[in-house]
Amino acid sequence: MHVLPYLIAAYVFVIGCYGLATSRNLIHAVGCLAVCQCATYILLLAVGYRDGATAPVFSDIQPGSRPVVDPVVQALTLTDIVVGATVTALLLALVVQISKRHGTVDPDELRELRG
Amino acid sequence: MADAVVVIALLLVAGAATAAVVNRDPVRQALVLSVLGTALAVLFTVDQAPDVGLSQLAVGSALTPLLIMLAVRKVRRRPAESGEDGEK
Amino acid sequence: MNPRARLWLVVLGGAGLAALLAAACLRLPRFGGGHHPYGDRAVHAALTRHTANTIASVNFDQRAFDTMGEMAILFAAVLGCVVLLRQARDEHRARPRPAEVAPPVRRYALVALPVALVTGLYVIAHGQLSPGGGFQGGVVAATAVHLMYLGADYAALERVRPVEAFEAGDALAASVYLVLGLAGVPAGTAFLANTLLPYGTFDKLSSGGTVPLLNAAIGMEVACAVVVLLARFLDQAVEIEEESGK
Amino acid sequence: MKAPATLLAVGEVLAWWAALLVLWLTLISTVHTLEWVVGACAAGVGALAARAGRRAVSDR
Amino acid sequence: MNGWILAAAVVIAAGLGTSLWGVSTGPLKRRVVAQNLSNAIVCPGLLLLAQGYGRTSYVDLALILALLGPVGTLVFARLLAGELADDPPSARVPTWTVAAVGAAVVLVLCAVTGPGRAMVKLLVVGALVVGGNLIASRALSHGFPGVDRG
Repeated sequence: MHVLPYLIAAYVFVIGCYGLATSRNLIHAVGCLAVCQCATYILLLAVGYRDGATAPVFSDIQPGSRPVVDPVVQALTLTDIVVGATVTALLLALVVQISKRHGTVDPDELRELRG
Repeated sequence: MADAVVVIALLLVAGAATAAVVNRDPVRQALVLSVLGTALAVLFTVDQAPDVGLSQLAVGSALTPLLIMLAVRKVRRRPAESGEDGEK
Repeated sequence: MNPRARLWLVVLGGAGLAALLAAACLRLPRFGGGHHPYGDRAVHAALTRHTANTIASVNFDQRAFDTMGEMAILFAAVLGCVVLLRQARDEHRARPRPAEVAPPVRRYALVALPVALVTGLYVIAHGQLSPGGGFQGGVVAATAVHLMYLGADYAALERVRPVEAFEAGDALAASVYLVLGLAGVPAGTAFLANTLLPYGTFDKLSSGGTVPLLNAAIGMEVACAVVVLLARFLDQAVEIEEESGK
Repeated sequence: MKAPATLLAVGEVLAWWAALLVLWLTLISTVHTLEWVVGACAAGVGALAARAGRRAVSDR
Repeated sequence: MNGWILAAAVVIAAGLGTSLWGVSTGPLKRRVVAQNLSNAIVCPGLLLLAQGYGRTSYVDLALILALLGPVGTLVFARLLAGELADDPPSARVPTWTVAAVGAAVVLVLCAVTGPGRAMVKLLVVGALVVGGNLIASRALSHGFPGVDRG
C-alpha cells in the first residue's frame, strides 16, 4: 500500500508511452499522451496525501480541527489539468493541419512521404 | 476502510488507462478516455483533492471528448482517396 | 527501420524506463506519510490571509506568478490553435444543414444551458471559499454555451456566441491579471503581492485580498479561451470544406 | 417591437432570473449582502443566455 | 461514518468496473451506453463519499458531474448519430437500474441530512443526474434523427 500509488503512476506512464510509440493514428497518439499526463496527476497527488486527513478547504470545517493534505501539489495538478487540455487541443489542431496537407494521419505513411 | 477505496480507485484508473491505449480507433478511445476522466475524478476525491477532481470533471467529461470527436470528424471528411472512410 | 525492430526497441526502452521508475518509487516518501513541510506552511499562510480554500491561496496568492505563466501557456495554446485552424485560401465555407433534434433533447439543452452557466459562475465566484475556482468554473461555463450546438445546431450556437467578443474577452482578462499584479508596484510592494486589499472576514466572498479578483480574471480568461478554441474546431469540422479540385 | 412582445420578453427573462437566483441560493452555504449581489448578477447573465438560446432555436 | 465510504466503494467498484468493461469491449452501441451509465453511477458514489468524509463542500463534485456528464454523452450521441442510426442502442434495464440507484442514494442522504439548504442542493443534484441520464439515453436512441453532417 505504501508504494502502490507510485507504482500505478509509473505503470500508467509506461503504458501511455507504449501506446504513443506503437500508435498508427495521430489522434490516437494524442489520446495516449493524455494518458501519460494522467500519470503525473496521480504521482503528484500521491506525494501530497496524508493518512486520515481531509482537503485543506475550510469553508465547512474549523481550521485545525482535522489534519489536512498538502495543498501545494494540488494547486500544481489543478492548473496542469486545464492547461494540459488546451495543449491537447493544440496538438489536435496540428493533426488536423497534417491531415489537410498530407492526406493521412498515419505516422508511418507520413514518414514515407518525407522520404 | 479509507485505504480500500483508494486502492479501488487506483485499480480502476490503471484499467481505464490500459483500455484507452489498446483501443486503437480514436472514437472508441475517446469513449474510454471519458470514463478514464471519471475514474480519475473519483481517485482525486478519495485522495482528498476536490479542487483537482472538479478540474478533471470539467475538462474530461465534455471538453476533451468534444475536441477529439471534432478532430476525428474533420479528418474523416477528407476525400476518399486518402484511405480513411469518407462521409457516411 | 522496420516495425518489428522498432517494437523491440520500444520494449527494451520501456523495460528500462519501467525498472528505473520502479526503483524511484521505492525511495519516495511513503504514501500517506505525515511529513509535508511545504503543505503545512502553505496552510498557515492561507489562514493568516483569511483565504478558506488553501488551494486558491496557493494558486492566486503564494504562487500567483506561476499562475501567470500557466495563463500565458493557455493564451499561447489558443493563439496557436487559431493560427493553425484558420481558413486557408483553398477552402470555402458551406452552411451546414439545420439539424433535426428530438424535442426532449432540445428542451433539456435549453434548460441545462442557463443552469450550467450559473453553476460555472458559482464555481468561479466561490473559488476562494469552497472547492473550485477560475480554472474549473471557466471550463464549465464555456461548456454550457456549447449545449446550443449539441441540442440544436451550429447556426443556433453562432447566434448566441459572437466569437470576436470572446477573443477580446480573452485578451482583456489576461491584461486584467497583469494590471492587478502591477497595481501594487507603485505602492512599493512586489509584483502580484497580495497586499493591495484588506483580507476581509474569513469565509466570506470578499475575503482573501486580491485572490477573488485574480480568480475572476482567470475564470473569464479560461471561459473565453475554451469558447474560442472550440469555435475554431467547430468551424473546421462543420463549416469549412476544401475545394474539391485540389 | 410591439408592447405585448416586449412585456413577454421581460417576463421570460425575469422568470429565468428568479429561478436561477433560487438555484444560486441553494448552492451557497451562508447568505450575506455581497452574496445576493453576485448571485443576482450571475442569475441575470444566465437569464439573458437562456432567452438568447431559446430565441436562437425558435426564430428562424 | 465508515458505512458511507463502504457503500460508496461498492457503488463505484461495481458501477465503474462494469462501465469500464462495457466501454472497452463490444460493439459501438454498447460502448456509448456504458459511457453514459458510468457518469450516472459515479455521481451517487461521489455523494456517498461526501457524506462519508463529512464534507458538504465535496457535493460540488457530484453537481458538476451531474451537469456535464450528460453533456459528454450528448457529444457522442450528436457526432456519432450516423453510426448509431442504423442500430440504435436501447438499454432500458441498465438505464433504469442506474437511475433507481441514483434516486435511492439521494433520498437516503436527504433523510440523513434533514431539511435545509443542503437537502435542497442534494435534491437538485438528484434531479440533474436522473433527468440527465434519461435524456442522454433518449438522445443515444434516435435523439438526432436528421443529423448527418453539421
